[in-house]
Order: sequence, then C-alpha cells, then structure tokens
Amino acid sequence: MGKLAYYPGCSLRHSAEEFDSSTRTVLETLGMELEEVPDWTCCGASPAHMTDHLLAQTLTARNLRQAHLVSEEMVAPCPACYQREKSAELEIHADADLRAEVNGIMDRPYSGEVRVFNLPELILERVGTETLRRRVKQDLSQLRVVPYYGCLLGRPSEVTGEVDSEQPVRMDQILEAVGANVRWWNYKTECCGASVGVPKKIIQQQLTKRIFEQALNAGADAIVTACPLCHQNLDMRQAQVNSHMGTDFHIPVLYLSQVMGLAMGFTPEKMLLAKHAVDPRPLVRGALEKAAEVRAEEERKAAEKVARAKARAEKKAKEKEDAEAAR
Amino acid sequence: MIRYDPQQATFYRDKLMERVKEDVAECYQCGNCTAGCPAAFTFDYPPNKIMRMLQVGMVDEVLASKSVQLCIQCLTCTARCPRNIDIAGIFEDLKTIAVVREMKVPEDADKFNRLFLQNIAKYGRLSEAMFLVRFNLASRKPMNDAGLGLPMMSKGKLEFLPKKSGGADEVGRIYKKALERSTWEN
Amino acid sequence: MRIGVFVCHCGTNIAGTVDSKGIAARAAELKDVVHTQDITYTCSEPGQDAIQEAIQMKGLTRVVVAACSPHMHEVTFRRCVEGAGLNPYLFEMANIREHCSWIHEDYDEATEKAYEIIKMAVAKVRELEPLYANEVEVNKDVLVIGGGVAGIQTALDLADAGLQVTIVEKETTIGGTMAQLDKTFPTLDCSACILTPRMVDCSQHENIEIMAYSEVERVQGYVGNFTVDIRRKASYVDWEKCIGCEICQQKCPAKAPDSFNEDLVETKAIYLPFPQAVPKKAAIQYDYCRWFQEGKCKVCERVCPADAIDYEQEDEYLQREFGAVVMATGLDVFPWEEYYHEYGSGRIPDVISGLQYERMLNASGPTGGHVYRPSTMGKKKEEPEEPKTVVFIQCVGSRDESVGRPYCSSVCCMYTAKQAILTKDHVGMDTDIYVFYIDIRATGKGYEEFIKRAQTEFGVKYVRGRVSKLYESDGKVVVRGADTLLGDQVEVEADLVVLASGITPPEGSGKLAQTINISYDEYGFFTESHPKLRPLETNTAGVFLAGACQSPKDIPTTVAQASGTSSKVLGLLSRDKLKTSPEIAVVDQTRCVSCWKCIEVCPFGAPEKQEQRDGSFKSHVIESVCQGCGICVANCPVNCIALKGFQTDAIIDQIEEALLA
Amino acid sequence: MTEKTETKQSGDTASKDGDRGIKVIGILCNWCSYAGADSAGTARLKQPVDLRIVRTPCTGRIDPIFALKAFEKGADGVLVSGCHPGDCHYAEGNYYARRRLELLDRLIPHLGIEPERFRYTWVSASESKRWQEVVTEFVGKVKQLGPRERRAL
Repeated sequence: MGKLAYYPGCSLRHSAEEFDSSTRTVLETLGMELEEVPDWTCCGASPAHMTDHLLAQTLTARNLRQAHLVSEEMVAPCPACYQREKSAELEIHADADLRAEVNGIMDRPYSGEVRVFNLPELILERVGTETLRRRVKQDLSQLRVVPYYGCLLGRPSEVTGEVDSEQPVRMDQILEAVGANVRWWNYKTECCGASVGVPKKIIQQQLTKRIFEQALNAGADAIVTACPLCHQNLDMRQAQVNSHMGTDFHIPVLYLSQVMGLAMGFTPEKMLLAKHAVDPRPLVRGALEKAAEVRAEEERKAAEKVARAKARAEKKAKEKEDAEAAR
Repeated sequence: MIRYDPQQATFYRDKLMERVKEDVAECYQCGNCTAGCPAAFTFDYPPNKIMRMLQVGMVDEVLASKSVQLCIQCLTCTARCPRNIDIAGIFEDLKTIAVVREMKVPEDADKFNRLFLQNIAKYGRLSEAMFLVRFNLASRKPMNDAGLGLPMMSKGKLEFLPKKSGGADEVGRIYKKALERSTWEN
Repeated sequence: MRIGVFVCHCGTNIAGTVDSKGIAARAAELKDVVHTQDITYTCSEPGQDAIQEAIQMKGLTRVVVAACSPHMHEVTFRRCVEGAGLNPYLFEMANIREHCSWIHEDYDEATEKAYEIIKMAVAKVRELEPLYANEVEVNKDVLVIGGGVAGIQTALDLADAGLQVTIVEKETTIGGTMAQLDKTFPTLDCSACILTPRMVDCSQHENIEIMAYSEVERVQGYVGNFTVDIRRKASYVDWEKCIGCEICQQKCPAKAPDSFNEDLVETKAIYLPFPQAVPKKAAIQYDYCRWFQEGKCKVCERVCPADAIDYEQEDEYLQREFGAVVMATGLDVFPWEEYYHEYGSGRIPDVISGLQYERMLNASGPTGGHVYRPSTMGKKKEEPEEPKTVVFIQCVGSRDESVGRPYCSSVCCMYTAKQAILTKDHVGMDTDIYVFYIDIRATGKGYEEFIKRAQTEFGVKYVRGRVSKLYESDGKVVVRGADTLLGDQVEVEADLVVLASGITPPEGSGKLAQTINISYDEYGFFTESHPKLRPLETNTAGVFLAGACQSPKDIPTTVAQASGTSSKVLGLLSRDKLKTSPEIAVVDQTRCVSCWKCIEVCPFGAPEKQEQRDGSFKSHVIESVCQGCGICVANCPVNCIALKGFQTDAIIDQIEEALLA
Repeated sequence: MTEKTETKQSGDTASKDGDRGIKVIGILCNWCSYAGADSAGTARLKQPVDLRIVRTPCTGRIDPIFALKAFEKGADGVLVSGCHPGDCHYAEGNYYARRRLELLDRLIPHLGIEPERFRYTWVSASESKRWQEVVTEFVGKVKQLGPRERRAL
C-alpha cells in the first residue's frame, strides 16, 4: 500500500488534536504510511465559499497541488475540509476553464489528480471490516453508541459516495466491525449548527439539544462522530446547552478514531480521552469492566456445563461398573 | 403590494443557470427546504419564500435578507428537494453576490468571513484563538462565546501565538488576486 | 405514372413555420408530379374530398400527403385514396409536422427541410406497387391478464356479449387492490359490497374461466391468433378437492407474511387471503411451510376434510389460443421504505403506508376495523392503543423526482381525505388530523365537494407544505414540516403517521411487456398507441389496455376504461376474418438458394420450405403469418426476399433523394 | 419563385455558414424510434435541422447497404435507431440488427470515414427527451467534423 498524503486542517492542529493523534495512531497501526501535506494551508472553509467561488477553489487547489508532491491519494479527516477539497477536485477536473483560472492566481499551477478520502471512506476501502474484526483486542460490546454523521460525511452522495445521503452507513459498519453496540436512530444527519457556532450560538443550542435527546432516546450512552466541528459543538458546548436550556445532559462524545483505537487495544490515555469536556473515561472503563464480567459469567456457565456433563458420564460409568460387579 | 419584476426575474434566473446550473423555475413550493432547515428559525424569510422571491424577481430584497447570510450550508434542503434543486448552492451564490456588491449584510456575517479570511491570508492557517478574539472585538462583544473559549483553553486547545505556515505568503497573494477578479457579472 | 402531392397547413401547426403554399408549388417541378395542392386541414372532410376529386379529375396513380406523422393519419388517408378508387398502398405520407414544423423555429430552414421530406416521399411513392390485404380466421376467445377490478369489468362485459374469456391472475384470488380497500371515495360506499358480487359473477359466469395463481410465460402469434403459454403455480393444494373451509389455516403451526394485509399482521404458511376470496382455495407458502423447510409437520394434510393437500404438486404449463389480449395488471404501492430514509426507512412502527391503513380501517381486516398504533399491537398484556393525533403525508413516491417519480399518482389526495374522514368516524370526532399536502387534486365528479366535507364537516386540518423529517421521541412520532402559507416551520407530535404512498406499476411489468411485445415507459406503465386517437390500444394489434397498468387511475376511471376496452375487443372480434397488412415479405424463388437463413431468423415462423415441381425445396413466406418486420429480408444472403412497401429500392431512393444537392 | 433560385439561395447560405452544408440520414424503426421522434415533435422539443429520417418497420430490416449507400451518396453522418434490446415490436429484430450494426461500426473506419459519423442507438416511443438529446449530440459531433469530402467508397 503506497504512501498517503495526510491533510489535518486547522481544527486538528489544536481544538481537535485528540482526533488528529488518534487518527494517525489508528491508521498507522492499520499499516498505512502517512505523510503530512507539505506547507498545507487552510481550505478556506465556508467563509471563502461565501465570499468568492474562485478564491475558494484556489485555496483548496493549492493544497491538492501540495498533496500531489507526496501522493495521488489524500485523506482529510475533517469532513468540512474533505468536502471542500473533494468537491474542488471534482469541479476542477470537470471544468478546464476553472482550472486555468485557478492556476492563473497560484504561484505554481496544479495539473495533477488527487483522490480525496474522508476517514470512514478510507478505512472501509483500504482496510475493510474483515481486517478490523481481526484487529479487535478490547471488547466494546457494552459500549452503546449512536454514530452521528452530521452534514458533510453523507451529503451530497455525489461527493461523499455514500449510497444514501439520508442514511449513511460507513461509520455504522466500522463501529459494528470493531464490536461496539451500535444503536439505530433517525437522526444521523440532522445538522448540529456547528458551522455557525461562533457568530450565532443560539442556533446550535436548539439543534444540539435535539441531538442529545435523540441519542438517549435510541438507548445510547455516547455519541460517535468523525467531525471536529460537530465534536466541539456537542462536547465543548454541552455545558452551555445545559445552562441555557435547563437540561442536564452528560453524554460523552467520542471520535470514530478513538473508538477504533480503544477496540484495537490502546489505552484511554493514549486516545487522549482526557481532552474532552464531558469525560468519557468513566463510561469507557465501565463498559470494559461490564464486558469482562459478562464474559466471565459466560465462561463460568460453560465450565459448569462441562463439569455437569463430566459428572454424569462418571456416574454412568460407575453404575455400569457396579452392575458388572453385581453380576 | 408587491410589484413583480419580470426583468430581474429573468436576469437572475439566467445568472443562476450559468453560475450554479440551477433553475429557480423548477421550484413548486412544496416547502420541504423550509421544513428541514435547521437555521430557518433565525431567518427573516423561510427558504421556500426566498425561492419564490427569486422566481418573481425580488432579488435585492433577497440579497439584503438575513436568511442568505444565516444559511449554514448543511445541504439538508438540497438533499431532500423533490425537484433536485441545489438550494444550498443557490444560497451560497447569493452570499458571494452580496459580497461583490459590497452590500451591508445583517448579523456581522461579512465581518466574520472577512476576519476569517484575513486571518488565513496572514498565517496560512486559521489561528482559532486569535480569530475568536478579533471577531469578538470587531463585533463589540468581547466575552461573546466565552462559554466555548474557556473550556477549550482549560483543555489546552487554544494556541495564542500563531505560527505562519510555509504557504502563508502564497495564500496572501491568492486572496488578493481572487478578490480583484471577482465581479457580479462573472 | 401520375403523382399528386398534397401539402397540409394543419392550421398554423405546419404553416406557422413552413411555407406550405410555396413548397406545394415547388413540388410541381418534381418528376412524375402532375398535381400539387396546399390544403388548410388535409384530414378534414373538405381536405379529403379535395384529394379524392384530384385523383379522379387528374387521374392520379400515386398520392403523397405532406402533413403529420403516419402514426397519426396514414390509415385515414389510405381509406381516403381507396375511396377514390386508388389502391391504398400507392400512398405515402411525408411527416412535415412532428419531424419538422414542430421542432424547428427558422422559417426558411424548416421550409427547405419540409420540401426535402416531400421529395423523399415522392421518390418512395414511385417505387410502390398496389398491394392487396388478405384475410385470416379469427379466434374469438379473449385473454385478460390480471383479475383486479379492471380485469373483472372487462371479463364480465365480454362474457355477457358472448365471448369466451380467460382471466389469468397471479395471486390465489381475483379482486386485486380494490379487494383490500375499505370504503371508496367520494361516495364512501363499501368497496367489498361493490366488488365481491362482481367477483362471484365472474366465477359463476358460463363464459368466464378464472386461472388464479397463474402467470403468462410466453405469447406468440398475432392479432386474431395468439398462442399463449400459461404457468399454473404449484399451490400444493388440489383445488379440485379444496372446499375452502379454512381448517388447515386455523391448525397450521407456521407463521408467514400476510401480503393481503400488507404485512400488518402475520398469516399461516397455508392460507386463504380473505373470506370472500374467489376462487376460495388454500395455498401453501413454500418458504414458510415446516414440511418443506424442516421435513416434518404435515398438520394440514391430517386436518384437511377434503384430502386436498398435495405436497408433490408442481408448476403446470398449459398452452392456449386467443384472438385478443387485455392487459389489466393493475398497480403496486410505491415501496417507500427503500427511498424515504428521512421518514425512517420503515423502521418506525407508527409510520405506515396508505394501503396498510386501509387494511386497518377495513372491518374484515386484521384489526376488525379498529384503528390502533402498530407500536402497541400484538403485545401480550396491554390493550392496543388508539391514536389521538394522526398525520397524513401526501405525495410520498409521487411528484418527487428525487425518487424518480415525477408523475402524480392521481388517487392519493382523494384516498387521504377518505381515510381522514374514516378516522374521525372510527376513532372519534375529537381525533386531531393533519394532512400535509402540496396541492389538492380533486378533479373527478363530486371530488372537490368531498375534500370540502373533510375540511369543514369533519374538521380535518389541511397543512400546505411537505414533511422533511420523521423521528421518534418519547413514544410519539415527531413530524417536522412546513406550513408554507404561514411561512414557517411546524412540528406535530403524532401517534400515527400515514404516508399517501403513490402508485407504481407491479414488479415485472417491463418483463411482461417484453413477453407480449408491447411498449412501456421508464416506470413500467404500458404505453397506449395514441393518447387521444387510440388510448385503449397498444401498438401491437390485438393487445389492449385496461386500468392502472397504463397510468395511475382511480376506480371510476378504471371501470369506465375497462368497458371502453371491452367494446374495442368486441369490435375487433365481431368479424369472422381479419384483414392482415399486405406489407409483408415475399420470396423470389427463382433466386432462392435454400439456405433456410430466413426460417432461422423469423420470430413468427412465417417462412416455410415449399416443394417445387422439380422436387427441390425453396423458401416461401406464409402470408397470414408474416408480420412484415423484414428481418429475413436483411438476412437473406442472396437478397431474394423483398418486403412489400419497404423494398430496398424504395428505401435507397429516399436516401439518395435526401442527399441530392 | 422557381426551384432553381430557391436551391441557389440555400447554396449561398451554405457558403456563409458551414452548418447548412451538413446532411445526416436517420434510419429509424417504425415502432420505437420513429414514434419517439414523433413524441419529441409533439412535445415541441427543438432539434437541429440537418437530419432526414427514413422509416423502416424494424431495425431488423436495416441492411448495412443503406448506410454505406448514404455515405457513398455524400451523407456526412448516418444515425440508426430502434427499440431497446428486449423491447422489439417483433420480439428479436433489434438483436439481429445489433449484430450487423456492430460489424458496420467496425467497418466504417476502414472506409476512411471518421467513426463519429456513424452511430446506432436505442430510443423508445416514450423517450422524446432522449431522442432530442441523441439527435442534438450526434448532429453536433458531425458538424464539428464538418462536411465529408465526397469520394466513392
């Protein structure tokens, strides 16, 4: 498997460093060679897009050009960056004039072709659920989670490649493969409002509240996401929501990569669970212990069964002997 | 009393056709975009009404609306539109037009975007802390969103002395050139 | 040779973009053309008179009419020239409307093209020879495919008129979708009370044979003489013996899906769909029968008083002859679970389809006409709950291009209003009912009035807007929609949500259409020959359409169309012999090399080996069998087969003419 | 006005504008594609003016000679269209057609004719939009290639 260009994007450098490190750890453990895109810069995010199309496409094209120095495949764990880079790549390829314009205002032109992956996409295509199952070291069967895709991992299917943008499945498949207890809910893709978190926080407080309610309704103890913006919104702002809405949510929000890491045997410390506002460690520890108990219980039952069978056999044998002796 | 403006209507319909390859005439006002919009309750006009206004040529009213600026580009409307219209795409296009026309837009949206872009034009990457502070000062709400800032700081997630990325200067040049080129007519 | 050319204005349809007068004049210059004339409406009586007059006065021996498509009026004009004593096959149409004036804007360009089309037609008409139709015996039995209300109506009409009718129905009973319904709009009279007597009439009618649990496998032949292969599916019950006592169903230990009740409940592996079934015979669902799956059980065999169970039974193949075929295959409900994931993909129990709700409302349905929340049904201890708030969502699988269904299903607005009214009637007037709609389509007799009753008399709240999302919250279904008239988002916490799922053709419609060689659209609805001139016929002579298999229809329209179709069939079969088209293949035996390629390729078995005086064998095409496709012509290595009306010369001349300067 | 001046005029426009020089022959089956072209007309779907349609009962009737003759006589493009495979009014006519047209397709380049100048496709009676697209696209391609220099095959 060749080298892979890695585009962290601004959030993963600081506000989502745990997403960054857990992702690198997991991907490398799964045998992928990552190289950070040299001198990568911001994808422009929504502000660029809402200001000028050419600007937006050029800011992304620059990163694709840089990535191309390393590899023809690039993974962008942040779904927002992924959306920008992927759709720019698609558009620049479809539209020669745009490519010319874009190259017109960059220092050096971008002529290559780079396939952009989001995290779930990459894992399913390059690793696959079978391998994941084999890599499981810790039993997460007692960790009840709902996968939260947010806006940009599913929509639009022409970009993300999810079969249905309304019911994306990639995270579900990965989480099931690593043995977590995945609950179905019909709220996978309802927006949390993160992308306007800063200028209009009122918006997302309404939206996140619903997401927490739905998660509990689905019988989940934690929400799993692969988006730093959603995470910031659901985790860092959970206290805010509680104070504004008079609610009392305490729902850990885990990154997909963190859950994978835990399943693959890494410690909560290594997965930087401590970085979260709503501390997931008690929940995780609890789940692991419960799983151990359940397993022990099963083993005990199994052992008893064997013992009983053995006893029965001996009894039979003895009766036989006695009978013979009598004769 | 609303006056229909057929010229504006046709003019902007054609614009959209070439800019985002979408036809507002396709909209049959089912309201699904409004129904699913997570931000609509902060809008002055619901999305389906924006579509209607475009159909009849109330383009200026639309460009001046909060709705356009407060759209959060979650693509829910686009994904669920029974007529397969990329409504989010249309909203995005409207925002860029507002910028080019240097219109006074509500909700500091322009400020937010400008500061954001200036920030990356300077450092190449977004320095979240620096940006937060700048925006709050600019919008005269110094403690705005402290609710986010504080926990982040306590978790050591904010960096206050931004480092320049190697690509910063090029980004600066791109920013300049792009904005010189962009006009409402293309 | 004396050719007459008549150029139509078709009002402004043609003359609007084509200089009909000018090209008529220019056509006079063409070789052999002795008369040209432009006419405002060629197909009108004065128009046809003018043609006939010209034929007689100018002694025309060939006629070209430049007007609309031959599919539109070729027959009309052939009759017209025949009326003037000219052989109808010495006539050619130049299509300057559909293929020219309607698709071009530039007057000069269109005019020039129209003129060239006429030149091509003249070139072809020169090559034509007089042809004489022959006649074939007609089989007067009729095959009706599908035993729903459309098939039943057609069958009864035809049978009463004295024809032998065979109904082939894929289910074990006739009745179709209408048998599942509770009441019918706008009169609210009971569906069963209308339908079941008609079903019984069918079973008792001396001229009707019902072949239930059967499917059409293959159709050969042509109008008046179809040969049809029918497969009688194994029911594992000897229907000669079965008395429909239902004991087997009562005693059967194996549960199985109940498609008649839209899977609201389960039935048994051996089942009868419903008490009024016709024929009232039991059948075993193989995949769910313990005997077939686990090799033990045989309870039904033991309890059957008629000794009718037959585990050894196999599919039975029969071949039958018919003179005409009526397609009445009806509809399926749009499979919303596969497409509307924002509505929960079928995983939210209290979100059901309109037809499921219909079963629930039905007094002979699984709940005995009680309306319950599915989430509270089938639980041991608690009583099932009645809904207090019911939300109906219109246009699910209709007018929705994002699920590939741009068309209106035409019945949903009305059946939703009906179901809303019935809910008030069954559950109580205090029930809160909301109907989310985009537009209300109530075009039938008494329909708009019916909607008004729902809104006023029954206080059903109509909300103009679509629903974007459904999700569960504290035992309710949250309906997130829009009220576009208020210009705002609205949310309703519902106990039950009923989706007005649209109409789609039954699975396999496309495949069936292919077996019968009729055309169908991208959705699988069968295509009529012409929407206004021949709405009940298909492009395949002798095959007709009735009901929703052609397009979504409600019951009144379906029944009316079915009777219309019957009269078409009667018209066809009222003759003992049928004229067949003389535009068929003919072999020049002097040049035939007896390679039998023609016999090999002909789909109809028209060519045969014919013994010659010298004892040798040459190919010969049986006129009554040949359908005139010309496949043999193109495949004959020595070009000794000609297709009358489409001879190679005639075609080549057209091409050459088109390419001359 | 007499025929001469008329054709001369169109000759002039031809010299002005290359488009008018193009001649494309369409050979259509009666049941699907001809009907499809009809419904396109009924729907007023605008199309390039350069196509001349010849109607045959079935694509199975179409002899490759028709196309070759057309090219020999100076056609700039030949478009053959029939029912979708499986939908043939005569059950299997279009299967035989497909085989022959495949061969023809491969033969065309060897005759010194650009492959883009020949196309066979399937359009059903209900696919008016598709017909419009097929015609517009094909004629467009041929226009790009321009008039074919007339020479015997």
